Amino acid sequence: MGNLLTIRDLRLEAGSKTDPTVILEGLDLDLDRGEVLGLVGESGAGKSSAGLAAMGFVRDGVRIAGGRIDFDGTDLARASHATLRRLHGRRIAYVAQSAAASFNPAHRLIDQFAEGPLLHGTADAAAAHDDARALYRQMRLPNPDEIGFRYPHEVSGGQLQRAMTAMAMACRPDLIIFDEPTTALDVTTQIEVLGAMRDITERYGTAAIYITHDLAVVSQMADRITVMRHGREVETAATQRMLESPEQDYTRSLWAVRSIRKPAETGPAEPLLTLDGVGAHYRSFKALDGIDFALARGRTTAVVGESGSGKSTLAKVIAGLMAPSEGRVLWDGAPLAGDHAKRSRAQLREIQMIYQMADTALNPRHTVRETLDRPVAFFTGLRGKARRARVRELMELIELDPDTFLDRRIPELSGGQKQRVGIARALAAKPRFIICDEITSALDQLVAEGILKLLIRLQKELGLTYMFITHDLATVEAIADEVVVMKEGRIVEAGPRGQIFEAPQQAYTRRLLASVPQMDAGWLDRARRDAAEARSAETAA
Amino acid sequence: MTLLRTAPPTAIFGLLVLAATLLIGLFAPLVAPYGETEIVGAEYLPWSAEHPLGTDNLGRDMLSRMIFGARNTVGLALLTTGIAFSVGAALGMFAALKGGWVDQLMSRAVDVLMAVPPLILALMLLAIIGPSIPNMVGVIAVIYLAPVFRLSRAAAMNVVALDFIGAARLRGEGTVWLLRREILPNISSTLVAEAGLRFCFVFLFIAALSFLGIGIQPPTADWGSMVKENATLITFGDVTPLIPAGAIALLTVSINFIVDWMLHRASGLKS
Amino acid sequence: MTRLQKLILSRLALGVVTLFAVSALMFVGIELLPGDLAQQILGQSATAETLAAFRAELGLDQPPHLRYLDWLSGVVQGDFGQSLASRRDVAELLSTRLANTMFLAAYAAVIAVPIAVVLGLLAALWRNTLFDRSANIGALSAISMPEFFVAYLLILVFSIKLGWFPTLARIDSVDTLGGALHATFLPALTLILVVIAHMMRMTRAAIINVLAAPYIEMARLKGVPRWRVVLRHALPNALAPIINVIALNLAYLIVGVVVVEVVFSYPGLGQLLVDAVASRDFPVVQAVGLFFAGTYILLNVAADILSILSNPRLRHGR
Amino acid sequence: MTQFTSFAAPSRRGFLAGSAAAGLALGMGLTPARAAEPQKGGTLRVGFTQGSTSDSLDPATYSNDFMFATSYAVFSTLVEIAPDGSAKPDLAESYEATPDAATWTFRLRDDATFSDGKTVAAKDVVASIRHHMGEQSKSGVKPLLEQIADIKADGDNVVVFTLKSGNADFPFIFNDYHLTIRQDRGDGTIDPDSRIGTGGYVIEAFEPGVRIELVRRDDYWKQGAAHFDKVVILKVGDAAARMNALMTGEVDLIDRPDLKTIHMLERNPNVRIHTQDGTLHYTMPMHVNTAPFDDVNVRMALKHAIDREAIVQKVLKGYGTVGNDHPIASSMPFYNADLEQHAYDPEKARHYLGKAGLDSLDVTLHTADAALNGAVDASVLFSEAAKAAGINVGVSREPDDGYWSNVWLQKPFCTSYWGGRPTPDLMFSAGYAAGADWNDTNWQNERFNELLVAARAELDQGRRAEMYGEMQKLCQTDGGALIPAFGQYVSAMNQKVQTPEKVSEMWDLDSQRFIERWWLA
Repeated sequence: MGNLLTIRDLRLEAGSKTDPTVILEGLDLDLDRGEVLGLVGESGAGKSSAGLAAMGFVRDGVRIAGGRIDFDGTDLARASHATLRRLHGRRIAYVAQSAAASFNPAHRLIDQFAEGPLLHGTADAAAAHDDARALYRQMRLPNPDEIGFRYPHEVSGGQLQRAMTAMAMACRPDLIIFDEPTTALDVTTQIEVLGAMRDITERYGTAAIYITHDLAVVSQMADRITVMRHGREVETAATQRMLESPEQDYTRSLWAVRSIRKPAETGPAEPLLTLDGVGAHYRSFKALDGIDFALARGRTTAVVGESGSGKSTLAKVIAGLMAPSEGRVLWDGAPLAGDHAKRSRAQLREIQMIYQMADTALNPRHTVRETLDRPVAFFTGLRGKARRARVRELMELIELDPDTFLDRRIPELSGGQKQRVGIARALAAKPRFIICDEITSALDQLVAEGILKLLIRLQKELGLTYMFITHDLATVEAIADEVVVMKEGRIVEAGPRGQIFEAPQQAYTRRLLASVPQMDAGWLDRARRDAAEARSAETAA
Repeated sequence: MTLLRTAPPTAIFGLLVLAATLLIGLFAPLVAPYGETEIVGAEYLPWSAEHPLGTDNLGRDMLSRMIFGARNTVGLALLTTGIAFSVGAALGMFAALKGGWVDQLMSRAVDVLMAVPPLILALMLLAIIGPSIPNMVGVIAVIYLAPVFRLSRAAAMNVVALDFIGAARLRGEGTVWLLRREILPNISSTLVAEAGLRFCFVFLFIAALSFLGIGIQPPTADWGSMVKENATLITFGDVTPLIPAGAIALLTVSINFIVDWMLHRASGLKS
Repeated sequence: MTRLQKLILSRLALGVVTLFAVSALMFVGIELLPGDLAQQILGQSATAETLAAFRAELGLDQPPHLRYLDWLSGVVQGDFGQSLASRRDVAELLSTRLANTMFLAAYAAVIAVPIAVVLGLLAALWRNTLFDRSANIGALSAISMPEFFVAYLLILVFSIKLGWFPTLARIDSVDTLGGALHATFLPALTLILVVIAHMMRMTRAAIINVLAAPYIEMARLKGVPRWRVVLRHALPNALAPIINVIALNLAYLIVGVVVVEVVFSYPGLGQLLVDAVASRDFPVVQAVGLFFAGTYILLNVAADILSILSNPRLRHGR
Repeated sequence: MTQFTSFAAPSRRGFLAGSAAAGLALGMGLTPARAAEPQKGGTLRVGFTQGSTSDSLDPATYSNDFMFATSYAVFSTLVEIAPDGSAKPDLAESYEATPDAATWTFRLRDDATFSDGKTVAAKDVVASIRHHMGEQSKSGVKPLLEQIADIKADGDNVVVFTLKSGNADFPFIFNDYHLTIRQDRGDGTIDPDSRIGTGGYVIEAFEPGVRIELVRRDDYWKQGAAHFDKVVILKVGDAAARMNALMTGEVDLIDRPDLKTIHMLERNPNVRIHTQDGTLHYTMPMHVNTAPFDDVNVRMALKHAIDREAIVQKVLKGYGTVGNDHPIASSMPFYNADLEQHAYDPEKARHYLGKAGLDSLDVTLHTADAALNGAVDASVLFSEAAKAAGINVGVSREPDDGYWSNVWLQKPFCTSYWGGRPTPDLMFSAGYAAGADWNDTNWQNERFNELLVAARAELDQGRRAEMYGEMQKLCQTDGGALIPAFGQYVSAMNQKVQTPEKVSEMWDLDSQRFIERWWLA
């Protein structure tokens, strides 16, 4: 029985009244003043819906079908729009996942900050503006006095996320809902944002519901954790207990994700693809600068870096979607044309690509069969029976049942299934080399793990060479043989996995490693300290 | 069928009207009590058993004219929009796909086309090539080509940016495949929506041309021209011209009901 | 802002190029038209001899490209030449018609635009309600009747039955603004009915489109009332498409009103152009055609600029 | 001579007597008898179908009713056509011819003045006529004036015309709206754009294709004419708009009401429909020198394969009379009433076809509504009717624009029309004489052409009547023109507008002289 919020047997439904799709079922939540509750689960677990429901808010088409949401004496499940409007922003505030999308592009930050206080009459314009500056300062935003007068697009993602937290604090609410607030951020930025959020909630004794899929993160923020799955509660416990001795298997499986390791292959291997002083420009901006390295045959090379480090540009250049402005790309020792249109059919076939966003990488208007049939026909020239057989074979390779899936349309597939189809499409060409561009970053951890295992298996069976573009060091640790660390279009450090992770030479590499969330409660404080030092070290160097 | 069950009443209404119109038009000779141009009695006979809608200015049976009108009107509109959209969309997608100077050239050409007032353009072109029905279809198609080009180009632009186009390109797919199989299916809903309105504008446009004396030539019956032929009556409080006008309105509204519904479904699929 | 200025300049330059293209196009068109001014004016009473004489007097015996270049050189010096038929300066010939056309367009626009936008907003606010539906149906029915027919209906009601407004929009016969507004009320009303639907539907669509954005949900979770969400959070971000459709309709009000002019025998540019085309009076056709094209282009440029100004991201781009 | 001048320049009394007789005898003047005595004053507002922004005051370029009416109101002609169809001096006080009718002497009135006060002098007349003659003239009447060998001014108010050959009807020419008298600039030419005229009205405002406003001249020299104080002519192109304007009282008089709905207009108590038989007629010229039309039997077959009644009823909505394949209207002098009327008779048509040695016939009729509103419908009706006679008339619709240049006179079989000509001679010599510019049938009948020349110079009315009668028969039986119908001129006005008992029927609205001749009650 929480003294601020008590949710009992909450049921959310969508779709028709007759056979509704259940979104939440029998959910109980308790929250005391000043307490932080972590909601953990994979996408579709219903954690966001639960978070919004805690505000008495449901999205269009969703309805509260049962249960009570008791916030400080009012039952939000039955409250009138007017009542809710009075509470929203005033006593319950919301911090959304993508600050970039959740700030109104048409108004200045500070005006959006002031809107709440003015509407709820907690402050006049002048007071609101002063308060905004104060909160910006507490959120450790750069030059807090003027940043408010910028438009959202003029402010970086990490800063926006902090500005939004400040906005949520504007009326000093009793409860804030954090909905995956750092998912979209780079690890190094994430640390700062997480820190600022924790400080400010502590400072004002604000209670919070922190929604995320990242256990390491939640373990830093929450006093208690509730794990959810399929709209139901799996288990709830204090953070420490939850980390050390989870009771449910599902919870353990979540924990286990971080445990796969591909035995690193070391020792000499002749290069399949060599980059020789490659540089690339977007107009005047130099995206790549003097990139030299070789991709070893049959190995997996991971290219790591934060957004803007040029790793995706590198992928484009190798794929031939972007011609290098200097340097050469050698394929099997022979130079490779910059423009894919100038490459031979064989080269196009041998170099394949898997994309980050499976739903934009596959034509939503095609069925799985159409998606695979075309490249098979195109590259192998198989027809009739043989072609159909090959398509089924591909489906088996990616562990999807042909009979169930071949005739589904792409939108009818789950994220993981889409990504598998993406892999199958690449395999259809019988390639030797596959570029994997952030292929797991849009997926839940369990699913991601499945994909990684699949890729490892395929590599063994088909002797493929991978280049992994990613910002997620956990993934790198899982599958890379070689690691290339990139920053601002240059290679910071490159070497075997072991060397990079155990004995990083460069300060940036160290900071990057330190930023990866760890599952012990003290990590965040350590990481912030280290990060501070590392940054000063970098500036020194 | 499952589709229909999910359809809102407005859309169902629209579909019914459209289907009815198409059927009537298709089987006009069987349905119509009299011939299209057949003179069956005195001018402007009142509504009666043998002439449910009376007769028109030349003593032709109004009902029969309406029925044949459905055929000509809808037929023409279909043909015209068909041409305008197939050509316009193809060009628009092509421009979006190629980009660069090809795109520039085509877009500027379209700008020029759009900068000339449609009615004037039609007047001049028809005066040049003569106001036969095929010519009129051609001219209106050309005029509508421009907006369709713009629309499909804009829509295709968003699609071209997506990875699956990149993937198809990396595969070395030809232009035709990219246009037909990769892009077109993704912008079709947008095009359909536009087509709905254009389709109706065609017979309004034809009506306007008839008004300026270069539309469909008598004795061919088409709703737009029938409004024109009998328009003068309305100033004497005679409702005859309201019949074709009402038919046009009904069809327009119906088609837009369908279009709105389709759009709604399309947007639903995306989210 | 220099980026914006650059853009404006480039767009205007492009516009000028387009204008040239249009003028060339129209010239070729007039050349292709069967018959020429001489034939059109002499009609049945033409004989080979009189035609030759007439053409010589009009300079129609010159080769086309020379005539075009001649005309063009005049235009760049701001001289639109004389009407072949009436020997009056095209500029002077246009001036009154231009004023009339602009007056009618402005009259209709001033009433239609606000109504359309407000209706659109309300329809979006009360989405899928009875109001929304009926507004939609009303709008559709309005655009699905031929212009001239709408006009006749209005005449029947307001002139013949009620006798409130004249059927001939004789703007030349009145001297007060009030008189002018009264004389041209019916044509204006016709145009209003014709353009309102399109703008309204677009406004509604644009707003509803924006209402799906996360920042709208954010606003609602801040406790912002619905009407304020629509006005303050949705509208500013939906301006671009709305402005564009308004521009399109304004262009129509200036450029596309021939039929209405004929029905109310209103002396506007549309009739002038139709007459000029009929009589092959190419300096007039060119001048009016260019004005129309120019209007269209300018309105589009203006719309783009306004949409940019309405969007901070574009307003001061990085 | 005396006898001749009495015809050419009848005394006023004679004319009045004659006209009354004619009125009763012919039973024209379908309009109820009206207040005999015209009243002065009032403003007449007219809604006209025609009128274009390309109109100008240059008399050489007049091409539509708007300018015809304007021309007669602002300027005046040497001669006008009286309601009874005879010629009557206007600016001329009198005129007389030498017995061979080859030299004509016109004496000008000395009281006639221009609107700037100057009196009309012979040199003005010479300059005005010359404007339509000679190499560089673009005038529509140029062909008519080619018979003139020489014009010269004899003193201040006598003009002498010397003709290439005799022409008894010469004075009629000067009724033509082109031939209005302007001021000599001093160099023997006129300023075509000048607004200074001799007519009863001066131009107050003129916006081509929109409106013209005329005010009465107080110093108008002509008596018993120009009754309105002010006249406003508006171009109202749309038939419905014209009728609405009349019903709402925004105009007093409109031309060409929409025949489809005229029966409804008629129900309106304060609207009066005015009809007058005219000289306007549909024609379907066949080139008699082109197969199959070179066979007179084919021509006769076609002439019997057309249902004239149907055309009058369906196309002219009854506002017309059947034609008899010759261009002379019943209202014109020397109309031959004894000719047997050609009627729709498939059997006869077949019979003629047989004589031509054919059992069926395929011809193409080129048409467009430019050739007269309804020409296309008429053609369709024709082809329907002709089927019964085993004749297949293919209707080919041509673009309106440039019809007169590209189809008429070019295609062997097309639709056309002829507007009014005051005399048989003018009519025949314009469209039927060998070598005439507008001989749209290429018909060259020796007998006909002899008669034409002879009758022109013949001064005995009896003999002329015989000659013209025979010529009409020749046209009907041998000519290449199929003339199915004569149209009536229809106009509508409110009850205030008063018309004389008898109006001139050559063109619409009292031959477009209504501004000077009509009045308001």
